[in-house]
Amino acid sequence: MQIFDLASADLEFVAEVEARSHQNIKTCYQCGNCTAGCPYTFAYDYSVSQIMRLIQTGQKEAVLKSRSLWLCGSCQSCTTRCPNKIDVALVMDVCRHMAREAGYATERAVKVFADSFLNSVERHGRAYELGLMVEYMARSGRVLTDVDLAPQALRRGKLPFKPHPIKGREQVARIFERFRQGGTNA
Amino acid sequence: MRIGVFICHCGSNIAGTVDCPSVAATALTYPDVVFSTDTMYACSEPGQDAIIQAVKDKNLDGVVVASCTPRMHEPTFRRAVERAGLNRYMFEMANIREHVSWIGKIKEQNTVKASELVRMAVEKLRRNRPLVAKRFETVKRVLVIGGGVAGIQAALDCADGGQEVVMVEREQSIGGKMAKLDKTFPTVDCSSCVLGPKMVDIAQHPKITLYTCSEVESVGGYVGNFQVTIRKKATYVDWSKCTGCGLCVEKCPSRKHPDPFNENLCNAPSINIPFPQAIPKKAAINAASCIMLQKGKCGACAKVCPVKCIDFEMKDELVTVDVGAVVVATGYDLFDWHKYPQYGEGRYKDVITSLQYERLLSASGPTGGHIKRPSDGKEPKTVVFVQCVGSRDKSVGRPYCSGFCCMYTAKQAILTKDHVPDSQSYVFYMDIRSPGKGYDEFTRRAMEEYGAQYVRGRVSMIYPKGDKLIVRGADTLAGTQVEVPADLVVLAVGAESAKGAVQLGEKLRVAPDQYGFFVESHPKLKPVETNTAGVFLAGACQGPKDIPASVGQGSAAASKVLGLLSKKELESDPAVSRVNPARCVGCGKCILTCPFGAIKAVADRFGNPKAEVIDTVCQGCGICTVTCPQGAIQLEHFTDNQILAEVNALCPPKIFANFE
Amino acid sequence: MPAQDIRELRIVGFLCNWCSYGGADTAGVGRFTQPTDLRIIRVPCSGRIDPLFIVRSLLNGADGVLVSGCHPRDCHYAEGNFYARRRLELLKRFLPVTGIDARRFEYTWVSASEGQRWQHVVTEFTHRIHELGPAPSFNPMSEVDWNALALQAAQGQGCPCHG
Amino acid sequence: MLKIAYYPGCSGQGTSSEYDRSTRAVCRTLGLELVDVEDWSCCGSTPAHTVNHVLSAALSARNLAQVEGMGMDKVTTPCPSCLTNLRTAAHKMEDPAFRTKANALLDTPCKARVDAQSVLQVLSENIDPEFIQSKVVKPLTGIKIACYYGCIMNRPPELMRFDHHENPMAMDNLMAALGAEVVPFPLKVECCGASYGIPRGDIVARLSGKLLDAGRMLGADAFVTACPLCQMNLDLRQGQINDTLHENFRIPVFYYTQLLGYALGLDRAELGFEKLCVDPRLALGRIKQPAQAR
Ligand SMILES: Cc1cc2nc3c(=O)[nH]c(=O)nc-3n(C[C@H](O)[C@H](O)[C@H](O)COP(=O)(O)OP(=O)(O)OC[C@H]3O[C@@H](n4cnc5c(N)ncnc54)[C@H](O)[C@@H]3O)c2cc1C
Ligand SMILES: Cc1cc2nc3c(=O)[nH]c(=O)nc-3n(C[C@H](O)[C@H](O)[C@H](O)COP(=O)(O)OP(=O)(O)OC[C@H]3O[C@@H](n4cnc5c(N)ncnc54)[C@H](O)[C@@H]3O)c2cc1C
Ligand code: SF4
Ligand code: SF4
Ligand code: SF4
Ligand code: SF4
Ligand code: SF4
Ligand code: SF4
Ligand code: SF4
Ligand code: SF4
Repeated sequence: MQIFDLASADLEFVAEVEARSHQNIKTCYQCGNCTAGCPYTFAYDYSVSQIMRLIQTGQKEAVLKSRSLWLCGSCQSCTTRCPNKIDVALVMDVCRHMAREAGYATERAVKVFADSFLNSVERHGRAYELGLMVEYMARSGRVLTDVDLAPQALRRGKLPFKPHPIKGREQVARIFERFRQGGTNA
Repeated sequence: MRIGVFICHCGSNIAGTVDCPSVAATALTYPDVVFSTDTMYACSEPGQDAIIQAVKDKNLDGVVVASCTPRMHEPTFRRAVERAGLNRYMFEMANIREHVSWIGKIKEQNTVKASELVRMAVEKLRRNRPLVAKRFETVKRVLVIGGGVAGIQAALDCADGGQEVVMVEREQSIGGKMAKLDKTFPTVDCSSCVLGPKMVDIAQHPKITLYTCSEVESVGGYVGNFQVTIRKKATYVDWSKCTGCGLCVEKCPSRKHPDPFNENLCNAPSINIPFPQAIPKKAAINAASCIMLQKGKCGACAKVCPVKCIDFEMKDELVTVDVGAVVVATGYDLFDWHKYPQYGEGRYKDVITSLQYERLLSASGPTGGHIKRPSDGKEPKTVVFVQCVGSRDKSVGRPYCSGFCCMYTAKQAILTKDHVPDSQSYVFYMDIRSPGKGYDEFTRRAMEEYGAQYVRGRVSMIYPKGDKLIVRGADTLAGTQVEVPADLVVLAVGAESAKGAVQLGEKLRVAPDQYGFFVESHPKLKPVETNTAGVFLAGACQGPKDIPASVGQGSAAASKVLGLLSKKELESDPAVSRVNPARCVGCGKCILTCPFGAIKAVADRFGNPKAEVIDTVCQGCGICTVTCPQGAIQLEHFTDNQILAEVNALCPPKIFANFE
Repeated sequence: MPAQDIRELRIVGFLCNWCSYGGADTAGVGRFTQPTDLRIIRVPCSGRIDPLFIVRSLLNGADGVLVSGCHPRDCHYAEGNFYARRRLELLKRFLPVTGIDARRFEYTWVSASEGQRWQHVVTEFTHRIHELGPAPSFNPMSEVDWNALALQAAQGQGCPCHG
Repeated sequence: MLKIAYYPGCSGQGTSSEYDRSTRAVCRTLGLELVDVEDWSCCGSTPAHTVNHVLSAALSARNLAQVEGMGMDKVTTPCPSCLTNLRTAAHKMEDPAFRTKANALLDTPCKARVDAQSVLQVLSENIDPEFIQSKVVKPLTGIKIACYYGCIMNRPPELMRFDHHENPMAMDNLMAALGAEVVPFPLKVECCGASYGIPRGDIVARLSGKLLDAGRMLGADAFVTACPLCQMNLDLRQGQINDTLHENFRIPVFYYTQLLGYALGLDRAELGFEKLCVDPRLALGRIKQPAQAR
């Protein structure tokens, strides 16, 4: 088991999470309600209330490395039921942003899927499902993903072969471009 | 005026950093000071004697003592000057110990400061006038509002102490929540066995008058002399004749309204006696469901009643009593757990409250003491308890701990095992709060001897699956999510202030806190007093409390009442506000501002409106004095002139400074 | 403590009897050393403090005025400190209009047990006043207007302190 | 006729084309004119807000700006995921500082005055249920259904402001009004596994499997959903779920608009039942013919 040195708490990290999420992490009293309701707990390495606790104690490394951040489905169960009205899902989101920025991706497939999706949007202005599948398979190396479903989906016309390009494609591409230049974080 | 000044050394406490003789010498230069000296221990017997002697020898009519804080010895010295034959308000104190010698290191500065404080005291004293406390007789009777265990204890102690007691209870019977409980922690003795005899005592005590189905309509007057109007609600049964035989209850054909005594677990007839040990044991009709009162036909009860006491024409009645003191013991109510939609909002019949569970456990309850779950009457094998439902939860506006639910949950887990030996209980908790004699041992027993499985974490949702309820919670100690398929879920609902508490508080001028619990005078040192003289608190109306604490407070309130009424007469503090009718224009601003309702509107002999302070009600805060645009209402002993004199003593007005 | 090494200034304190005066006592009992510039006037309740007293003190040449009462909700008289807070807050905004530097006036809440807090409050405020220096003296000719203003403040005309 | 801007969402052109088509048909029949947002682009969906909130808001805001450009102040979408993004963007952009940041990424700045609502909300708040009932030609009598809302259509309540966050009833009421028997499905807002079908199919199998199991226990003939992702996870992936969990679920999963269209007697071609992966014919067969229903 990992042992934490509480004295080495990274208080800047705590402050950054609080600033970016506009949530007061100190109000979490570790009741576990978020964990109790989180449908993804079974897949997590740290349960969501443990993530909250690790943030409280300034354990930056442990938080940003956690696979849970990548598996959160943003289902809002935690946020809706937290007795202290903490927007827990938002905190998870913010930690995932920070993990991304710090170069962590402990659930690589999830990250690759998100990247492929956004690439697709950047390229076409809209998500082009078949294209994004292909990119995902190529980048993740999981070439057999959902091949079992392809025939069904194709037969039913659910996966058009061509993207639906839009006129404002460049406008959308510029959103991404400016985003990358600006280094916006929020 | 002839003023004497005494500068205390307090051994070296003061003299160590203040030049006392020099302060005394300077004081002689102040106006009206005819005598000044320093003294070793002013409060000691020789010290006091010296003051008395000086008053007599020098013919003083005012005394200033510069010593410790007036919060300590002001009463001592007031008594001393009184013994010397002066009015006790012809005395002022300068605090040169706590505010000077103990906080300043430089003797010169301290000495100057001490001199100035003495000067302030002298200037104030020059404007003092003798004040005489009013004496008034008290009514030797006490009103107890609320007949739960706290009110019962207060009433019995007062009555045993020789005072008349009037008890007003909103429900049909006294007993409060405790009457609904099965057994009580930490001893697990039968609730009605311990409470029952006390309830009977209330009914039989010659000094106690009991009004149930009644509420306080209005309260006037002040400590020692309250006038209280009580509304006796129509019961449609003449209680002077009803013998409580119960024949009517058996015959009543209307049985559709939920039974509040059994927490709506079953229905009750429209004419009912809530439970076998009810006090008074009289029948009453629930007008809303009575067929006769709603539709004009039936009258089955009237036909069977052997003493003919049913009266469908009965109306509410108002009764007025004079009392000298009031004990408020209106208890608490339960949090409405429907505010948690994730627990089913009442869609799942087998999710019940802790108090409903007490009724299921109780031999006098709807199931005769057998635990049967509401949906299908089956005996539950897996019972899940959820603590802190509506407590310690900001999102539902209840951030406080209800104090007793941890303990009663442990009790209920124990009783569950007693009733159903092959059952398994689970308790979801956040923290266990068991600070009391034998309390923590009790909760440990629930776990160690009775095998209750305690799980640290809140419950996020409850949902049905087949005939089970899935309780999904967290086990934060294991760090993960847990699920329990339960047969019955018991919610440890928190306590909130009794319905109507805020309105009652307005009538009594007792402030509720933001959650509706009444505020005590001081959280540590005056726990049963309120800021309204003569009104006392007992039990859970002041904040969530278990039975031992409620009983303790009931007795404490009674001792305060007995202390108050044991005096033949009360003396009012004369440092109250006074209206100068010549300046008062009757604008009424002071009346609106006074937090104690101590000012009333009167008419002078020309019929002009004027304000008048009720000496006995005024607490001497002086809020009105600042409010009055005419300067017409002045707080005695702290008048504008007196305070401005102190200001001027510290900062002499410029105009005079220029011409002096 | 530099405030003690230099010439004392004139600071007037108005303290309620139940909380803050007790807090000052507690500070004394704890021997929490403080600057000695402050002179305390005891009143029953912060609700008894008329803005007039403060204006008059400043007008008479006080370099600073410090008011302290019970914490909100802790008032011995139920709600006196709410009145006080309203009046004093308005006075604070009103002072600059009259030409008085509002920094010379402060109000705060200290309970009877908060001796340490009282020490802190006094020390901070005294330092502040020393930084501001002695109050400028007023032209006696304009004294009349000042008095009128003080009276207005006290009587609630032109100043909403009195409601 | 009520006129409202319509944002179909990317999946409406692919995996959930039957949802898009049936939505348009139903709205037309009920007197709701949907005007497509001109040249709409992707809202960024979940991937965008998991990367960065400004980026996510900007992708949505481009579409809000398009709506503004059309001179309209309300947009509706069938997809809860798009809805969350549009609403979140509009909400966040009420903060001027955030708005400046997001607008800095856009060609055309967005004023963020557009309100986004789900088609379900628009239908249930603007169309009189009695009017719908009067239009019913084929009541759904005989079929037993479980309504599944998904996790984000009503949560968090402060943002979504529609129906109830633990026990939403809009679809239940609608389906009951059409004559269907609606089972009290307790997991209406539990997450189905969202967009993890591709990277983590095991998660979807477990979460969606739980839903299917609960529906089966209640004896539901079919599920009704209002979300392309939910529908896809429950329907398209039902086979994968069966394989992973060693189960044999065969529960068809409709879009509520399909059943609504069916009851309104719309042309089968517009409802796209043939696009469902789990064969719906058995379930549809339970619906009694109007004569039988009497
Ligand atoms: C499920 C449960 C189990 C518990 N078990 C235990 C236990 O085992 N041991 C223990 O020590 N404590 C237990 N408690 C706590 C116990 O109930 C309280 O400590 C106790 O009842 C407080 O007594 P009380 O007289 O202050 O208030 P109450 O019992 O609430 O009595 C107040 C009375 O005032 C009346 N009233 C209210 N308003 C008015 C009004 N305006 N005018 C006139 N009358 C009014 C009410 O009708 C009521 O009769 C339990 C509580 C619950 C909920
Ligand atoms: C570190 C600490 C901090 C605390 N902080 C708080 C707090 O912040 N707030 C709070 O509410 N409570 C606090 N408490 C608890 C508080 O101290 C007690 O509640 C309180 O002192 C109890 O008062 P008492 O009069 O019953 O007993 P005690 O204070 O113990 O007084 C008993 C007196 O009886 C005398 N005595 C004993 N035996 C005999 C004998 N045989 N003959 C004659 N005299 C005898 C003793 O000398 C003593 O003077 C604290 C306790 C501790 C240990
Ligand atoms: S529900 Fe809220 S308070 Fe409870 S552990 Fe989670 S974040 Fe903390
Ligand atoms: S939002 Fe994420 S962390 Fe919160 S309950 Fe849903 S999946 Fe779990
Ligand atoms: S009067 Fe006060 S200061 Fe003087 S000796 Fe007594 S305790 Fe000390
Ligand atoms: S029958 Fe008459 S006497 Fe007997 S309980 Fe009923 S009302 Fe009372
Ligand atoms: S007593 Fe226990 S169950 Fe009740 S509110 Fe306090 S901690 Fe929660
Ligand atoms: S013994 Fe003291 S520290 Fe321990 S739980 Fe009890 S009150 Fe808290
Ligand atoms: S001094 Fe206080 S209590 Fe007395 S009359 Fe004035 S406002 Fe009321
Ligand atoms: S505020 Fe002054 S003038 Fe007005 S009624 Fe009261 S005492 Fe009279």
